[in-house]
Amino acid sequence: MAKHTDDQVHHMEEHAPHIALPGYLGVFAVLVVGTILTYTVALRDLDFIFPGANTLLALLIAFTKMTCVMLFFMHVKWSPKLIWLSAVASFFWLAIMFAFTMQDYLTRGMGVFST
Amino acid sequence: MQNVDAISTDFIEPKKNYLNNGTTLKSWLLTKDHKRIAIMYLITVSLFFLAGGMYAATIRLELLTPESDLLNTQTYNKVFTTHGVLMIFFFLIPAIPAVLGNFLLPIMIGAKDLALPRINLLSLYIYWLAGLFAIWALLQGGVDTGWTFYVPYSTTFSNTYVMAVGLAVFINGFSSILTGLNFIVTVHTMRAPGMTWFRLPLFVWAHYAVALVMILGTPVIAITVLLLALERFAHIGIFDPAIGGDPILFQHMFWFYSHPAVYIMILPGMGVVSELISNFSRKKIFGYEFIAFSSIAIAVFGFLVWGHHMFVSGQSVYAGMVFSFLTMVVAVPSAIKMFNWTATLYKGSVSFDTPMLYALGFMGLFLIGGLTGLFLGSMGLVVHLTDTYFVVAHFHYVMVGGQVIAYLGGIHYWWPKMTGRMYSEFWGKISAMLVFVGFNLTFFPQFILGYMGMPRRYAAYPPEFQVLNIFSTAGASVLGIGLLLPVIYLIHSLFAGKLAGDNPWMLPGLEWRIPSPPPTENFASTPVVTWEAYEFGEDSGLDLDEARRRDLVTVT
Amino acid sequence: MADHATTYSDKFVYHEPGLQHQFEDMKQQEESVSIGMWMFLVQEIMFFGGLFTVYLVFRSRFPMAFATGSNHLNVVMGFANTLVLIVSSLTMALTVYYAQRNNRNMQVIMIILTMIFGATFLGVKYVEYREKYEDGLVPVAGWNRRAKAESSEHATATFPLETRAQAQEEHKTEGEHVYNNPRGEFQWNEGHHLVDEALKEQAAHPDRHYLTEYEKVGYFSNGQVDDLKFQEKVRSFFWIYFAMTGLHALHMIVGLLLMTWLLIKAFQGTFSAQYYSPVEMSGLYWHFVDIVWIFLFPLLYLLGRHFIH
Amino acid sequence: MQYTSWVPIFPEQASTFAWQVDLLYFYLIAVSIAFSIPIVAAIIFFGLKYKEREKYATPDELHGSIVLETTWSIIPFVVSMTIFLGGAYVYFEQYTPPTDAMEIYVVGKQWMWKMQHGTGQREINELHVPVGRKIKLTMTTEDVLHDFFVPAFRTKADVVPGRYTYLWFEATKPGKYHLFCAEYCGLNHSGMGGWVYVMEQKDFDNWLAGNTSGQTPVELGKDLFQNKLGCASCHAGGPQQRGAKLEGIYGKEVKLVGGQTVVADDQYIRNSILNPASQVVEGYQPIMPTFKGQVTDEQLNGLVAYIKSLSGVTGTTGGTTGTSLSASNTATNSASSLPSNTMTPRRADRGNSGPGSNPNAPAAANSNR
Repeated sequence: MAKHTDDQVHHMEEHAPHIALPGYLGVFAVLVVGTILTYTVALRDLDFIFPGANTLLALLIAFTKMTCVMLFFMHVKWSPKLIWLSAVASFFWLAIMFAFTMQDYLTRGMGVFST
Repeated sequence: MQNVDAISTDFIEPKKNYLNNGTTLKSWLLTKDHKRIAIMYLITVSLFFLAGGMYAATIRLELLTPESDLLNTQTYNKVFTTHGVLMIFFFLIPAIPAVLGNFLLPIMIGAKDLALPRINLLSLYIYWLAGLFAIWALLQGGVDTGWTFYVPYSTTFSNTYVMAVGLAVFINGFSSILTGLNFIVTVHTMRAPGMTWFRLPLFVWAHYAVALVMILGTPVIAITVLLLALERFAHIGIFDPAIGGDPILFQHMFWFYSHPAVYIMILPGMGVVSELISNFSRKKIFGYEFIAFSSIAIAVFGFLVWGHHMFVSGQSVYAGMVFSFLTMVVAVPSAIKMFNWTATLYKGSVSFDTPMLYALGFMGLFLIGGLTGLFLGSMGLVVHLTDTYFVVAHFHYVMVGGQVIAYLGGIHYWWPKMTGRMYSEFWGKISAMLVFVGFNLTFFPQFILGYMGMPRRYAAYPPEFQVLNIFSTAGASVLGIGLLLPVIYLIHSLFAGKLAGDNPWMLPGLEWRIPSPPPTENFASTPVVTWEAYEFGEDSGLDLDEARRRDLVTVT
Repeated sequence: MADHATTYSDKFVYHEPGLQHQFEDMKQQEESVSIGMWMFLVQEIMFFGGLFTVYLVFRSRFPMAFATGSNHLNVVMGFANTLVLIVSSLTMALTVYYAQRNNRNMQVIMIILTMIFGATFLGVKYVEYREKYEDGLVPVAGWNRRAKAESSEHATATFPLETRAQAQEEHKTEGEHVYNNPRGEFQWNEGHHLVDEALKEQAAHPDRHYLTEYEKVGYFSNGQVDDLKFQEKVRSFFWIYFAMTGLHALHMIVGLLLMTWLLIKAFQGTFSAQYYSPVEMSGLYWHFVDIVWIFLFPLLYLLGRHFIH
Repeated sequence: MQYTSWVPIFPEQASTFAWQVDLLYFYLIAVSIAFSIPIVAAIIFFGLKYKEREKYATPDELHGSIVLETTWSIIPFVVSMTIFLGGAYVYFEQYTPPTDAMEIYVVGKQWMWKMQHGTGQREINELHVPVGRKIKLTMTTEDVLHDFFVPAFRTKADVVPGRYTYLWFEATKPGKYHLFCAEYCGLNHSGMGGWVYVMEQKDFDNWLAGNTSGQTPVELGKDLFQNKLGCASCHAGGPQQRGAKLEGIYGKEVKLVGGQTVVADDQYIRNSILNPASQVVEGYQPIMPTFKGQVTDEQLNGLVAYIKSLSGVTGTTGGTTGTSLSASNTATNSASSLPSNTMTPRRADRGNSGPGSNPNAPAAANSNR
């Protein structure tokens, strides 16, 4: 059973708590603030900065929140490279799908096949 | 060829292997053994291949004459659609990964099983469920949209069972997702000590690449088919132009998966061929790293070229340029593979056993398939060639000439390992030749037909195209015989075949170092790998002299 | 276990809780499971990705119709739901935290909390869908309420434009039931102020572009804004809304089932510092669903809201 | 199309950019051969030279060589780039319609092509164009995707519902060329073809003037019925019959959808051709397009004569209403412009029509919804 105990030890330090309670609460606070922010910002017209500023800002906030959740709640911060890779890769492929689909729609007017 | 009758019966004491370890139906249906799951896949996939083949035969017969006389147009449309759906979704995509990959991947990396055996079994059941849906749809009266389900025909105008088949495709998607997921996890976590990434057989590399495509691509077809069903069911107005939708959007989303799907079908084939070429010329494969990385490169770039299916569809000309350019780029990794395989033969010790014949056939046919791919990547030419028989010929050269031939080669190569029996080498060679000749007879004329301008999916065609169609049909009959032969002699070998022994060809791969058929947990104790991949020399740990002695005994 | 890891013989019989036959040790198993889970999440992302592509394409074509539709969504409920989901994410994270601490009771409590919040989310979603049903905004014919005109106070609001006037005076004259929206079809009666605004702006500064090419074709028939054509586009928005939130809600339900199973397991005290990967995996799933909503909320509820303020 | 060899291997060249496409084709064939020959030769040569001499021989290893790998990555890349550039060049040629082109409207419909010339003439499944003139087709479709494909011109383009797509060509030699629908469009996809007639300018002018060579009315009508107007595609029976059978109908009483009956006399036939929706025979959908303005009076008479001949009745028809009709022809010709007669009708009936309720659907099997 000696094996068992030192095995326990090995697991304990293997999965030492990533961030303690206050850490979790901090992340939570960030998320709530982000939500409130995105709501309030959405109500005023930011087009005077440049057209579509609202959209950009909303997406920026959303990305920040997502990053928080992934890094801390999903423990990516403490995960092996492969997890990072898969997280990044999935968004990269999403980007491919968006970009290569839109490159058609955005340039279609220029081609002879115009709507 | 003497290497077949390696061991005579009386030396063998009955061993416990995955086949005789539990014989009840339950022990098969609830098994978590990757080998049994692979065998069940093998059976189902073969049945679907047979069915799809029948439809193909019907098509060729109908096209013997210009008029639509054997089938009326309605039936013909259903027949070619069914041929496409069955072959692509239920044979080509699962065939090599789910059968050979399932069986061999864990053994090749020295693992007891796939990392997630339950998931593996689940994927089999999902595949069966999807298959049932497809068959049900067929019995109901089939579907006539073409396997591409182009809107708005499929959403608004077809009165056949689009939803049922769509559902089948949707479900089937998850089967291949789970398989891919399983492979990735297994390759990452289950490698035996000493089995470093660059000691992996190229078969494993290929499957790793395929798994990536499966995971990243398949969900998109799932959601697309879902939207298609919604559109048909309640007119979302996303695909149907009559209510503000956009049919081109469907084509984008469809091909985002369906072009990479082509690589799902061909990459495992390339993996198998790499194995065969290297092993049957008993020589380390030329440029191992390049072949390995070209697989990954194909998997990645494969996602960037889907637009070349849409050059005349009304897509923006500029998007077309980008897609065409990237298509040309994808050609390069395939070329690299071709050259490396050829170079591997150089100064080898090449033996022409049946699997090797298939491998060489693959190289020939894939060469043509790949080069005609360039024709279809070059925009100016594609305007004339898309939706003609040129395209049909091209993708049959890649799919049948590539994937199916490689699959047959793989089956022949690992058959002794799977069953412990050796098939008749003579008939093996015959069928290999028949397939090669018959295939070229069938599909080469279609290139000419295509350039002549015969559109695909035509039940009736202008009479001047008849001669070439007759050639094609004639070839198809030869091809059919060539494909049926293996079914006969392989099944025959199960009962009357000579016992193969653990390593009939004295090859270094891990799968050849365990008994055949393998025991349930593959390895008595986890192996420690100390040799490079494709290591044929003395330091491969193979007792070659013993093998030679053994042969002498049996010959005299 | 350490030397077990070095000498690879499985003569070693000691079996840990939940170690499966194909693995050498717990570490390998957890690694496999977590990679597997992440791969699953990757495919989930691509799955939702298809819908986001559709959203992207259509929004970039008909921003006005989308803004109009999204202004009509109940942003307060959306906002509340976002908070609810974030809290549930926190409690989920804490579940894992306590599992690592061998703290069974807190685990159970946290799981229950998570489930409660998850259920709340679905409840709110139900109320929202209900509203759409009442207002005849479900884009499937026959899936909207065929209310008696006098039965609800916002009935007049949901009369089809053309029939509103005569319908009202009909049920002034004799008391027999007047159904608004008799076939329960999707109908949009809020007009197209945004387009009118845009047209005004356009007239003001002809050099700038307020309508996309698609809009110029898509909203008008011979020069006038065509209510039916505009309604079609708004309908597409509501379709995308229902498709996305519906798929998300489906994932929530699956998540709740997962939680129930987890709750039972946790209650039996299955999980410990040695073996808690099921908790962690379910956690990953739950957080993923949360992340999807973090994007759905601004995209569906907020974008284009500034037009009306 | 006439062919030199009994096995046709190469289509006619009949447009200005056809030779460019063919050039590209031959270039690619050359490239393919240039790649295949060495590889295949090498495979065969190695196969024979290094055939295994003794069992389980272990030939000495040789690992990859960076030099080789780079060369055979670079060379294919460069070659493929030339292919790409050539292709792109031709593509722009094909898909950039000149401004000074003569414009023809094309509407695809399950399963016929409807052409409308700028001067008002309309054709079905046929297109008459002058040689040596740039022609620009403005195309759309009433229902599903189609694809306008003329192999001899080496060009094709999808026809997309709800949009216009464009195609242009300049025919280089007179003749009769295949026209195909190359995008799968359902039941009678393979029947949705026709001919493109390339004529000398003067013949074309005659054709515009509507002269038809000396045929008897019946022959004329037969020709119109079976080829020119494609009536046969619906009225001839067979799997895709969607219109009433006309054999033996003349002089009989026919039951109409409304319930009342009429006698199928000349006037009825003429009327059903010009305003089909007005008197629809029971059991058929009102889907026949009007041919008003597409048939001249004498063609109309020819049709009537032919339909009578189907019932074994002979004798000429009096052009009684001739004048009034020709008047209405000119009226419709000048009035009708493309958008009005393509987009609007479908949109109108769209609100309540489900997938099954489209005209060309056999009323059976709507059950999968």
